[in-house]
Order: sequence, then C-alpha cells, then structure tokens
Amino acid sequence: MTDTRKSPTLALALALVALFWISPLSWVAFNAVDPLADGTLRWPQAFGLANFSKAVAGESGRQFLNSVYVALLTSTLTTVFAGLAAYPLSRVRIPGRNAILWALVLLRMLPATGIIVPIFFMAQSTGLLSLTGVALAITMINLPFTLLLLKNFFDTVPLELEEAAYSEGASLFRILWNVVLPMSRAGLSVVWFFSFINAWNEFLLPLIFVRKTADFPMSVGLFNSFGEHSSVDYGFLAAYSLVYALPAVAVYFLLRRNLSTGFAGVGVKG
Amino acid sequence: MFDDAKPWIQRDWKLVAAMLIPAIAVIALLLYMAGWILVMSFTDLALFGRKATEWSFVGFDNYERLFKRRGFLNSLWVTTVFTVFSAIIGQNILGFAMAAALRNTGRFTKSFVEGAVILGWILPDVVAAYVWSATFTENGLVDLAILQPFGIETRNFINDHPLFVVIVANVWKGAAWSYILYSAALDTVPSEVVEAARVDGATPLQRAWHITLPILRPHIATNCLFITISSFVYFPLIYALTGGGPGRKTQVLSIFVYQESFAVGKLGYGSAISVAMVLIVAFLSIFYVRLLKDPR
Amino acid sequence: DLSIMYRSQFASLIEPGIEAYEAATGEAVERIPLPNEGYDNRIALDVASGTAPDVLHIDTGMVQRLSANGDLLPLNGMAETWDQWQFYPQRTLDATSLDGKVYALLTDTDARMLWYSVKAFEAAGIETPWKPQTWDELLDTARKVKEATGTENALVVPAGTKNEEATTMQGFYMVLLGADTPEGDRNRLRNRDTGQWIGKSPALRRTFEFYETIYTTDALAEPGDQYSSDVGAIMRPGLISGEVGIWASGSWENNCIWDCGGTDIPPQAERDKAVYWAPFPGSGVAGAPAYSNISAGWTVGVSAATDQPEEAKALVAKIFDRETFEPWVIENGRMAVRTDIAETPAYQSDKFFSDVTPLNDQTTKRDAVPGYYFVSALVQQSTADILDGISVDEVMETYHETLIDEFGEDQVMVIED
Amino acid sequence: MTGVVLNDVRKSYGDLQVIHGIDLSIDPGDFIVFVGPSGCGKSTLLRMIAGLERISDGTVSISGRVVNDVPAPDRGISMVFQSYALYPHMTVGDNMAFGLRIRRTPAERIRETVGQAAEALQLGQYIDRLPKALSGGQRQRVAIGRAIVREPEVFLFDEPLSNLDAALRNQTRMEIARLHREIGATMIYVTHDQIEALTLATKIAVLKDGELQQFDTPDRVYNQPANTFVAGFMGAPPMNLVAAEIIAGDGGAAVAVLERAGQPPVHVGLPASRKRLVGRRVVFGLRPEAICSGPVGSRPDHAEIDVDIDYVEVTGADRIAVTNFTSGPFYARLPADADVHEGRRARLNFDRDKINVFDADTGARIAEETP
Amino acid sequence: MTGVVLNDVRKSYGDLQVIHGIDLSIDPGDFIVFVGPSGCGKSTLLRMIAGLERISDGTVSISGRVVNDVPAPDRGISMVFQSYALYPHMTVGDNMAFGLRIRRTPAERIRETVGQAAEALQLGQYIDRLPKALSGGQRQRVAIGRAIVREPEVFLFDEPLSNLDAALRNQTRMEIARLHREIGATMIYVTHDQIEALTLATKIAVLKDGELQQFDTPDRVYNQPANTFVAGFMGAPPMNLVAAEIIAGDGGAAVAVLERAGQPPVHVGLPASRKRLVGRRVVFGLRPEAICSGPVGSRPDHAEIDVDIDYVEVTGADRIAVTNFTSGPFYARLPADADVHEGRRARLNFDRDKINVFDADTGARIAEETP
Ligand SMILES: Nc1ncnc2c1ncn2[C@@H]1O[C@H](COP(=O)(O)OP(=O)(O)OP(=O)(O)O)[C@@H](O)[C@H]1O
Ligand SMILES: Nc1ncnc2c1ncn2[C@@H]1O[C@H](COP(=O)(O)OP(=O)(O)OP(=O)(O)O)[C@@H](O)[C@H]1O
Ligand SMILES: [Mg+2]
Ligand SMILES: [Mg+2]
Repeated sequence: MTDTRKSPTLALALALVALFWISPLSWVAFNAVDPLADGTLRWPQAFGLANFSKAVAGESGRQFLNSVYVALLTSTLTTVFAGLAAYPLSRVRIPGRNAILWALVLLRMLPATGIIVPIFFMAQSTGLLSLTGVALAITMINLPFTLLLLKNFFDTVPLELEEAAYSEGASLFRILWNVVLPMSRAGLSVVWFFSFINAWNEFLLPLIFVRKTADFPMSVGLFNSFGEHSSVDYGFLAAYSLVYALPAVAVYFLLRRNLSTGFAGVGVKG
Repeated sequence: MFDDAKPWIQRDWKLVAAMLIPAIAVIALLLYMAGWILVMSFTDLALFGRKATEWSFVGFDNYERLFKRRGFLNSLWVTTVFTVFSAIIGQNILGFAMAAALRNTGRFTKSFVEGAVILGWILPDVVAAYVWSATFTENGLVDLAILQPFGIETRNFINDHPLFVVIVANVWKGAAWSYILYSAALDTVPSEVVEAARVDGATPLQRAWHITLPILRPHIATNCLFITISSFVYFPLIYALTGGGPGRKTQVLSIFVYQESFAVGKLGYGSAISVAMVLIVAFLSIFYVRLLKDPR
Repeated sequence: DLSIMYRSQFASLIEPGIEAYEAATGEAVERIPLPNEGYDNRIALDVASGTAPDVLHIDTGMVQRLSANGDLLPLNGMAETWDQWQFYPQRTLDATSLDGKVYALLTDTDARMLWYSVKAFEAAGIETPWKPQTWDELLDTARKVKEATGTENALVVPAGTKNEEATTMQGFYMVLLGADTPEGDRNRLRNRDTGQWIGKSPALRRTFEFYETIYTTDALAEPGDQYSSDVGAIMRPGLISGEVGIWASGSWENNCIWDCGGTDIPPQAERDKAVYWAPFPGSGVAGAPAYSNISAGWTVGVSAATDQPEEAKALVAKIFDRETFEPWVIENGRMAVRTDIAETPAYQSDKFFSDVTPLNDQTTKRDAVPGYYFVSALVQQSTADILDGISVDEVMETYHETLIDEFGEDQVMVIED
Repeated sequence: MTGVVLNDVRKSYGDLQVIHGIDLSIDPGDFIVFVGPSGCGKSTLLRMIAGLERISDGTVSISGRVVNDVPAPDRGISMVFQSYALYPHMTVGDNMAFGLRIRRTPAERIRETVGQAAEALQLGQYIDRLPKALSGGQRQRVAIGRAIVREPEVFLFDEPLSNLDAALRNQTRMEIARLHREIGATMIYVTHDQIEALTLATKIAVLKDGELQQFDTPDRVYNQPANTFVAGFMGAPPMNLVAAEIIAGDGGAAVAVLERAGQPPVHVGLPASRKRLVGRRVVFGLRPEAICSGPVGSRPDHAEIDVDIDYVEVTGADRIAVTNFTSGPFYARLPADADVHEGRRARLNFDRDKINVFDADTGARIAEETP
Repeated sequence: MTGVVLNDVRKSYGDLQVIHGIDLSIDPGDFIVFVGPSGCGKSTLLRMIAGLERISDGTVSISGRVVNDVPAPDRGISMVFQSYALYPHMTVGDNMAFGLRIRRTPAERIRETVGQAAEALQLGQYIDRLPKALSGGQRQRVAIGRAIVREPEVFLFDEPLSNLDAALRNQTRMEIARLHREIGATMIYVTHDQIEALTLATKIAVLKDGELQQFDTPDRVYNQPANTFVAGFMGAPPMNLVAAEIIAGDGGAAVAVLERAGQPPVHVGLPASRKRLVGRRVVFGLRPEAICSGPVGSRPDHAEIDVDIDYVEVTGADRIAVTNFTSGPFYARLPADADVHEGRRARLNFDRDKINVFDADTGARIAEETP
C-alpha cells in the first residue's frame, strides 16, 4: 500500500509523462496508416494498411527470425557470461575490483566506428563473419557493463540465504542455481533485456559482418526505406519501425513480472 | 584472495575461477582491441587510400591536433551540456521517478506509460529523429498543439534551440533504460525498510532521498556511468535530427569524431579522439566511483 | 561463384543483368543488395580484408578512393571482348580513371544547376524562363523573391556538415568553379599541376562571401534548414509551392522533386510549369566561366581481389547490355553516359534530357586524389562556420591553417589576388 | 493523548480473509497488549493501524478521526517491526535519529535523545556500527530505540523483546513502562510472553484466527477467561480443562462428575453459587497454580484428587507435575520442594472457588451466580 | 552419535575479539543450551560450529575429528538461523524440502517427511505459500521445519521459538525434545527463555562477553551458580544479591551483617557449614522464590527480615514483590494470595540453607564446607 495511491498530483504528473511519450509517436502512427505519407506531421490523407503490407512483405519474415536469433543469442550469452563472472566478483574481495570494472566499462565508449575495424578483422580471421559473430561482438562490447550491473544485483542477495543453502549441503552450483539466480531475477531480466535490445537495434555490425543477404536482421531492412538522393519512403519507414519495435516491446511485457518479485528482505530478519 | 571468502566459495574455488574464464576471455579480447585503438591513435592510419596500407607512427600529433583544431573544445562543451541535461538529469531522474511512481500504480496506467516509454527506446534512431523533427519543426506538433491554440507565434524550435531539442529527444529516447534498471533495482529494496521510514514520518521525497537512494547507490552510480558513456558516444539521433548544427551548436563529440574520422576515413585521428573521450569520461566518473564506494 | 554487391535502390538496373548472365552461363550469382547507410564502410572493410565480392556497385567518389589503393581491377581489356565498350566516350571514361586506367563503368551521370519555383517567380514578377548571367543577377532575383513572398529560403545553396557531400558538390564547388578564371585552377580546391591544395585564393574568398551574403548578410536562406532531418523534404515541396525560391541541386531533381522513387511523376510539361532550372551562373568577374557544372554518378567495377576476373567482367558487360540498360536509363530519367543511348529517339525526344545534356559539355569532376574527402569535410565545416556567423576572414584563416596542419606547408599553396 | 478505535476492521489478502471484523476501543493512554496464537493476525492489525496495510473493510480512527486514508507518516505513530526493518545503510545512531531528523529536531537535541535511548538499551558502544555487524538482540534493540526516541502519540510494538535475554527484557520492559507513564502515550503491544502481557497491559486483547476473543484487564483475562480458548491460551502451563457433568447432590447442591480415562469418575461438590448448573454439561477450568499438594485432609475446604504423576518438570522455582488426571496433560504447579515424583501416585487438592466453568458446547464462560 | 568439542575457540572481527577462548565438551546425544546476554557471542559460536564462520583460533571437533577445515555440508549438522534465512522465492514446502532434494532423497519420501514436519509445526495449510505471505511465527516454524526434516547428527538451533506463542512454543519444544529422544542427535540450542533452557537442557552453557561462565546441568546452574553473573542472569526475577560481611557470632558461628541503604544492618546467623567465612566480605545470593511471607515466627528455622514493599507485580500465578531491602531491587516471589501490598511494610523470611555465597571481589561461588 502506498500513500500516493490517490494523489492527484501524481496522477497528473503521470498523465503528463505519458503525454510527453505518446504524443510524438503520432508522427509514426499517422505516417504508418497513410499510404500517401510524406513525412510531415499531418492527419492521414488516406487510410490503408498498404504500408504495413509492404513492411511485412518480402524478406522481412526471415529478417525477423534473424533478428530474433541475434537478439536471443546475444542476450543469452551476455547473461550467462556476466552472471558467471559477476558472482565471484560480488563475493570474493578482490582488491580494486570496482575500479577495474569501471575502467572496463569505459571501454564501451570506444565508438563503434572506431572499434569496428579491429572487430571485423578478428571476426574474419576466426570465420565469424556471420550473425553468430555479431552476437559475440555485441556480447563482448556489453560484457563489462552488464557484469557490473549484475554484480550490483548479486550484492543484494543476503549472504545468510547462501549460508543456509550451503549448510544444507548445496554445492556452489546449486547455491547459484537455486538461491542467487532466482533471487536476482530482476537483475538478470534487466541484463537480458538490455542485451536483447542492443542486439535487436544493432545495425552496423550485421551490415558489415553478414555475408549472405538472407542473414540480414530487421534493423538492416529498415534502411530500405531510404532511397537515392536522400529520398525517404516515410509510410514504409513508419510502418516498418512499428513492425520492428513492437515484438521487442512485447518481450518487455513478457519479462516485466520479474522486475517486481517483492522478495527483497523477506526471508531474513534484520 | 579466497582466504576470507565464504566457505562455499573456498571449497569450490576452482569452479569459481572457471566461472570467470568466459568473461576474462571476452574482456581480454576487448582490451586487445582497445589496445589496437590506442596504437592507432599514434598513427596516421586511414580507412581508404595510401594511408590505409602505408601508415606510420606520428607520435602525439593526433592528440595535438585535437586541441589545435577548432571544434574539439566546443564539442566537449556541447557534449557535457548534452550529457548533464539529457542523461544525468533527464533520463536518470525521470527514469527513477517513473520507476518509483509506477511501482504501485494500477496495471493499466503502468502498462500504458511503460509501453510508450519502451517503444521510444526501441524505435530506431532515425525514426526517432523524424518524430522529434516533426514535433519541434515549424508547424510541428508543439506549434499545432500548444502554441497555435494559445495564439503564440509559431516557430522552428530546431533552428532556434537545437540543443534543447536534442536534449529533449534524448530524454525521450533513453529514459526507458534508466526506468527499467531502476524498476529492477527498486525490487531489491526491502519494502519493510521503506515502511519503517513511512512510520518514522518521512514523506515520499524524504523516503526516496534518505532510504531508497542510499540503498540504491551502487545502481545509481553504475547507471550514471553508463548513461554518461552512452551520451558521450551517442550519435545517430542527434546526427539525424540536427547533423550537429546549426553551425556547431549541437556538434557533440561523437559527431565530431564521425566527421573527423569516419566521413574522412582518418582512423588514427579518430582513435585519438576516442581515447581522449575515454580519458575525459574516466575523469568525470571519478565522481561516480565515490558514489559507488561504501562511505564506511 | 561470382558475387555482386549493390545498393538495393539499383536493383532494377543490376538484377536484370544478373539474370541475363545466369541465363547465359548457367552459373548462379550471389547477390548482396545493401542499403545506402553504411555501404561505404562495408566496402572499405571488405576490400581491405579481401572478402569483397567480385563485382561492386560504387559511386564515383569510391572509385577514386579504391583505385588509388589498387583495390579495383582495370577494365581497359573489356574494349576488346565487349562490343558495347565503344559507346563510352573518353570523357565519360575519364571520370572513373586513374593514370589512364579505367576502373569502373558509369551507370549514369548527372549535372548540377539551379532549380527555381515558377510560382515564387511569378509572385515576384520575374520572367520565366529565367537564366541569370552573374551572381549579382542571381542574388538580385533572390532578393526580389524574398521581398515578394517573404520566404526564408529565397536562394538555397547547400551548406553545412549535415548535407555532407551535397554541400561540397551541389554547393561550394559549384560556386567556386564560377568564382574565377579556370586558368591555373584558380577556381578549384586543388591545383592539378602542382598537386597542391589551395589554401587561399580570390575564388575561395568570393565563394565564402557568397555564402555569407546568402546566409547571414542578406538572409536569403535559413541556416537551420540546412540541418533539418530531411532537407529535401523542405526544399522539394517548397519549390512546387513557392515557399522556396531557388535551390542549387542536381539533374535528378527533375524526378525527385515530385517523387524520387519515380512512381508518381506528372508529365514533363506540367513539371516544367511549376519548377524549372537554370545553369549555375559564373560570378561575372573577368575570365570566369559563364556557368559552372560538376558531375558525379554511380558506377560498377570489379574487385582487384577477384579470382574470376573474366567472369566478373562478363557480368559487368551483361549489366550494361543495351537491352536492359537502356530502358532503365529512360525510365529512371538518368542522364545517359553512352553515346548509343544518348542517340536513341526515346532519349533524344525527351525535353529534359535534351535541355540538360549540353551542360555536361563543360562539366568538371571532383579532385580524384587521396585527401579530397578531408578537404571536402573541411569545406562543409567552413560553410557551417559561415552559417554560424563567423567572419569570412576567420573562416579562411582556419581553412588555410587546417590544410597546412593536415598536408604540410609544401602541399598547400596560396593564390594571391 | 490519543485513543484508537477499530470499527469492524477486516482484512483480506485476495480471497483469504485474515481479520474478520474486529471492534476495539482503546482509550488514550491505555497500554494494550495483543496476544494470540502465531498467525492469528496481530501484526496485520498493527500494520493496519500504522497505515501500512490497506483496510479491506471497516474503519480505524485515531483521536476520533477516521484514518483509513491518512498516510502512515501523518498518523503520529511509531512502530517496532517484528522483523526490525532497520535501515541497512545507516549506523545504529543514524537509524535511531532518522525519525527525529525528518522532523527537523535540532541536532543537539537529537544527539541527546538518541544517546539516552542507546544507553537505556545498552547500545552505547555500538552507536557507530552498521546493523549487519550486530547480533540479533542488538538489532532488535535498535528497532526499539528507533521507535521510542520519537515520542509519538501512539506506539505500536510488534514482539519487541522476543530476542532479548531475561535481564535485558526485564529492563527494557521497565523502560517501556516508564515511557508509558512519562509521556502517557497510547501503546499497542504484541507479545507472546505472558509475563510481559500481564505486567504491562492495562488491557489485553486476545485474538484467535482474526477474531477478538476477549478484551479486558489482565486480571480478568487471567482469572475470568471469556472462553475455553482464552483459558487454554493464557498461562504457562495453561489452565487445565476437564469435561464435567453436573448432577444434583445432597440438598440440591451441585456436584460435578469429572470423567476420567480408564478410571472411575471423580465427584466434586460445588459451592452454592453454582447451583444453576445442575443438569448441564460443562468444562471445568483449573489453573495449575490453584492446585496444591499436601497431606491428605490438610485442607478440608479443598477438593482432593488422586493422580498418577507422569512427569515432573523442574523450572527452577517450581515443579510442574504433569498428571494423568484427564486424557490430555493435566498440570499442577507445585513448589520446588513439593513431594511429587515421576511415576508415583500423589494426592492433590484445589480450592473449589477457583474453578472456572465453561459451556461445553460454546466454550463460553459461565459466570458465578451472585446470591 | 556425535559429540562436539570446542577447544580454546576464538573469533575476531577485524580487531574486535568477540569470542575469547571457549572450551566446551559436548557429549554425544547431549542437549546443550547456550544462554547469555544479547550480543555475548552465542550465534557466533553456533555459526562457527556450523562452519559458516572462520574460526580465528582454536579448534572445533565433531565426532573426535577436528573440523576447522571441514566444509559445513560435511559436518552433518543442520541449523535454524536466528534470522530464519528462508528462501523467499520458494514455497514453504520447497523451503523444507530443499535440503532433502540436494541429497537426492526420493520424491515420495520427501513429500512424506515434509508433510509430517509441516503437520507437527501446524504449517500444513501453508505448504504452498511463499514466505512473504506468512506471519513472523509461521516463518520461524518454516525455519525449524527446514532443519528437522534433515535428521542430521548435530542440530543447531538459534532462538528457534522466540516468535511463537506459549502454546505453540510448548508444543514445538516437545516436538524438539521428542526428536532428541528419538533420533538421539546432539543438540545445541540458543534461547533466552529460561524455562526452555531449564527444561530442555541436559547441560547449560552460560556465556558472557564471549567467555564461558558455567557449563553444567540445569539444576546446578540454577541452584549453584558458578558466580554472581550466572546467579543474576538465570531466573526471572533474578537471584537477589546482597553484600555482606561475615563476623563471628556466638560460639564462633558465622553471622552475616547485611548492609542496608539508610537503615541499620541486619544480622543473619549462618549454618555451621559456613564457619570458614568469618572475616570475609562476600555477596549473598538468594532466589526470590526462596523467600516466603508469613506471620512472624511461623518458620523458626528461617531468617526473618522486615522490608518495605515498593511494588507488586501480579503475574497470574505469583505476586512478585519488589522491596527496598537492598539498594537495588530485591525480589520476592510470593503466592498470588500472599498478603503483601504496595507501600506497606512486610515481614519476609527465608531458609538459611538456601543462601548462595560468592566472593565479593571475584564473584566466584564459595561452596559450602562438607563437615
Ligand atoms: N560482522 C561483525 N563485525 C563486528 N562485530 C560483530 C559482527 N557480527 C557480530 N558482531 C558482534 O559480535 C558479538 C556477538 O554477536 P552474536 O551474534 O554472536 O551475539 P548473540 O550472542 O547471538 O546475541 P543475540 O542474543 O543478541 O543474538 C556482538 O556484540 C556483535 O555486535
Ligand atoms: N501477504 C499475505 N497473503 C496471504 N496471507 C497472509 C499474508 N500476510 C499474512 N498472511 C496471513 O495472515 C495471517 C495473519 O498474519 P499476521 O502476520 O498478522 O500474524 P501474527 O498474528 O502477527 O502472527 P505471528 O505471531 O506469527 O507474528 C497469517 O495466517 C498469515 O499467514
Ligand atoms: Mg506477527
Ligand atoms: Mg544471536
């Protein structure tokens, strides 16, 4: 229960926030349903789903699957790698571990355009110029940050629960699997979703890595709306971006219940 | 190192060490590449042309240029303003406030706001740029929906207040991340502790300030670091929206780098800028590190 | 197997050629259509790592970059094996040549000029067709348009960094080329004899001053619009509606103003009634050309790393086979690069083509040397500074210093008044 | 001073109702103790009064004002949580000072108040420690300290002494009693410790399964329990309950027939005030301490019974004899030197006037008739 | 069966030593209760035996084997944490079953064992709930259930009943006692409840500030406390301690002079077995329950004292009189019907043989001389 439940100020603030986020999207909505869309903000001149049928035609089915593949692989790899390493980092007192992690996170700053040359050559020499390579590359770039993130979440799992499991005979693996991970569901979900979206949105790496047209993800397909001489097919762009974004939003809603487990502080007194 | 670790870690220290392996391997790769960039920053390597193959070391030339060339310091300033207002203040605070406010609101409101916020995050940058261009351009959404009804003269905000527009756009685009992270982080705050503060008479703001925020300190520090980094290197939306202009008014460092290295293909110089940016952010983030450290 | 990489917008040109090749040889060709975005990046990396496809669809600027590095295969040999080679005039081949070797074949070319709004001109009482002879005349017209219609964009010459190459090609270089006599490359960015970049020259000064007049002194164009997320979306409808007076752009606008994709275009006569064009005039100083023009275009070339050079060339030949190539040129309103196509009745009878083709008698190319893109970016940034209100003197000083800093003192020259 | 009134308060979690309509009127300055079996709803009730749990139905009033929709911070209460709920990032001192700081109490005054409370709770030396470096009892004391420094109008204590040792519990209890006397605040206190309940309370509320069983003074709750549940719940060992049938004896006096497992029934003559019971089936309640041992006939006014001693528990001061008098355990609390031994037979006696009588069906107490 | 031996066990947190060298030998099948003031190190000791806390110095042996370096799961122990440490994401049933699952107990068997334990702890209906939907006492019972289903060789209970009501506590205590009898496990049990300590323990270990004060049977800990600390700690109210000087009386018999605040000292003649005390300064210890009230001279063998009654606490069964006999409170535990009243004067008496004597300086008990 909260004392904000019926607060009108809060309701008003939330309404404003919602308005701030929703109203700009009218551009997308209007252009998407307007077969005559010209990229300006105007009431649709005509209504029709032509843009959508274009957006889901042709390669986009396969591109969708490719996007799903990269995103799932990336998020899974990132979560597993980060999860494995975050536990020791959270529990073993390594001198300067925070500073080290921070320094590593800074590497994320190296801009894609700069880092792409070395990454490309590395992928080429290991035969990873493929979607799998893309997933690995994104995993690599994101790892320090996700590691730090997960460590923070692991830090909040009460040691006493691990002690209880340990004294009940649980191996390290079971302590992790049955206590630490379930208790960090919120953190894991965030890390997972973060990497998922990162991969879902990544454009440059797949463009450069993928050898076969059939392997392109949706983020590349989006740019088919851009023609020569900076001409843009706005109707297609708007419709495609919705078709592109909505599955990822749906993933969030599937994941969302993990963000509020209400476990914190329940099992232990103090 | 494992000496004062918990017994179950000591017992399985080999497994614990093994758990670190994938991360260490990946990070080693990353470091290797960072090293490559560092080395590149001392060369005149280019993406195209003769300098792509016949490059040579040029010492600190690239770094010197950075300060001599017009634009770097300006970009640094613009980036700092952009980061502080759009990320640290905008995304961070708004994201937190929403996470806190929506934690206990009804399902429908929550889903509605969340859906919009997350859609903004996932929407491709170029599309977001059109969205915001349509919002702030002459006769755009703001003009039509706010200014005209009140009889205020319409205007082109993008031309008049470009930095403001990109800041707003970036808040819109990026707050979802802070929102999601803080939603999860808030889940780790024991609800009874917050209840105790309520009983102690703390208002919602006081609870946030004295209880929730201190408990979330590591998460906040991490997030600040991350969004600072992201904003420092954030490129596509600003580029698509204003191209760094008018003039250099929104020429953030990432656009500066793009123009100096990518459009021009000068990898050496571009790397130097990147390295300099890393150093700058490293310097700025000393502040966050203090936030991360336990005060006691 | 052969592979080919091309921009997906050019599918209607490339794919019939591929199909014809596949039908002829029975070999499958691997197609890699890509969007514009990131295309150059991908090519550069593919070429550098040796993973490039055999045949590449690239723009002329890329040809210059790649050929200088030996990444493209010279195509001169095709003259013997392919009977349609003869229709490429030397002038066309020069655009894609380095040291006498041809590295790619143009799919089309273009010209650059001033597009004006008939509606705006009528409102300002300016007679059309309109053909200014000097910059003063041009500026005068613009002022009149501004006065009559109150438009923010009476005369738009691309500027700033957001427009990227358009600033240099449709804007700065077009002004520069008319700013001074062509003798000694006084009206260019680089002296082609000495190989030096020109750090200061009367032409550069006049060009910057021209920009200053437009964007600040006389406010004939709105600087902010040069940074909008879609400049074309302001200019093109603006020309039709009369909200934009004059816009410096290229020959493709004949279609693009109406619909770049090319499906919804009114008949030529109707188009001409709303928007028409004039050559970009010279400044009017002694020795300056009467008008200026610069061309570029897309090309197809063969990767130097290919292990099937002959097959690759055969594919190129199929793509440019007149049977499929000609319809593409006509339908897409491209300026023909080949004599045989330029001489077909269909092309000849097209009013726009016949009007515009003479422009290319006097066209120029950008400086096909390493370093060009640096200077181009510098030009873009310098115009941005003018937009920002920085004085011409200061912008020129910075321009000069940056060139020296980049290329060294001996690679930069100064042309005194 | 502030009274608290609960009016038909109910609480459901989803479909599960855990508080079934409780009416309770607490006078200003009262010291109310909630007792009841684990899980009966004491904490829930406290949390509803504190404003931490939505009230599903009914009203809670504080100082005559319905507070159902008043947020917790505005109710003028302070609370000790059963699970402490210490602020993990604050030192002991800061934990205690938090509520005062919120109210902008002058720093000097905070230091003083917190210092005093810490001393009283023997936490002086831990003032700069974080909760995670404290023992369980130390944490609990911090929780108490946090509540008492604020001097609110209503105190809510949820088992505040459960982790303290006897001496400290005694002291803290006295500290709480002193506080109650001095600032006259209304106190609502949950405990499982009967001594605590009986000594601290002005009134005790006995709960069972979310329903109020009895709300009365400690004396009456102990000596005149409202029903068999209260009788069996209060007191350790609890009141002995024995089924009986009342028949008419000589001169119409009531005589109880106590059934015994596998042995002949025992007849106990009852005082005159019990006449009306004749013919009813009842339950007798007898406190273990009302039972004495002694030589046969030593107390002629007492009823005597012979029992086998199953088991003797020595608790220091007493010997608790567990006998086979009824089918369940039947306790007698005897002095430590009483002559009872495991496995032996003994004769015990008890004062007839100390018998409580309950209805066999409803379990409700049947009061003595006043002649 | 398994014994546990502690040999000079020490524990420091950083510079702070909290356990100062404890030696303790626990026989197989013993039921040991640790008592001591809050923060004295009971939990720490338990955690060291469990293998959860590094032993800074000394050794812990289980079954004769030094286990300092043996991991907790291999020590054959199970533990109830003071803070429960329930897995918040598992249901009650899963919480209890976890340890069994780890050991690959057959599912059928797990269900049975857990079901039985849940029934015994009255948790049957909560088996599918998550801990967050349980009351404090229910959570504590889950913690107990989790420990007992595993049937280990050594049980460690850290205040397992602190949040249970008297009846349930009684039952659970019996359940634990039954378990102890049936599987014969060694039990180490921390409690603040003296009744629990005295009734359950085969031996009690009294700790103070990380040092062992006494380790002996409940009877001896209660009746022959090793020092004034133990004397004052055990029992509620605690043993009265009175400073005395022993002088020689008639015939060389020892006579104690008890000093009283603001009143003439009282002389108490001592039994013959106390002769050697003459001339020493000592502390007398007298249990409140050793004090009786009664008419003057009713017990000629007893020593009599006159006191003012400061305060009377009625705890149901007893009246605890707090008197001004010494400067601190001096308790007398009298029957509920004793004729003592607040503010009145009363004459009390006590059996001289029940006096405990401690050295005034060291506080150590001085045994009676055997004649
Ligand atoms: N991490 C720590 N750092 C420093 N001191 C600590 C730490 N943990 C416990 N202590 C101290 O060690 C002492 C013993 O703690 P322990 O928990 O063993 O007490 P306890 O006897 O169980 O007390 P209680 O009855 O209150 O639970 C306490 O004074 C406590 O403050
Ligand atoms: N979130 C919940 N969902 C469902 N039932 C709940 C929830 N919280 C508590 N309960 C149930 O409500 C009942 C009352 O709980 P409450 O905590 O008030 O008990 P209590 O009297 O304080 O017990 P204890 O003495 O054990 O602390 C319990 O049976 C408990 O299982
Ligand atoms: Mg409770
Ligand atoms: Mg403890």
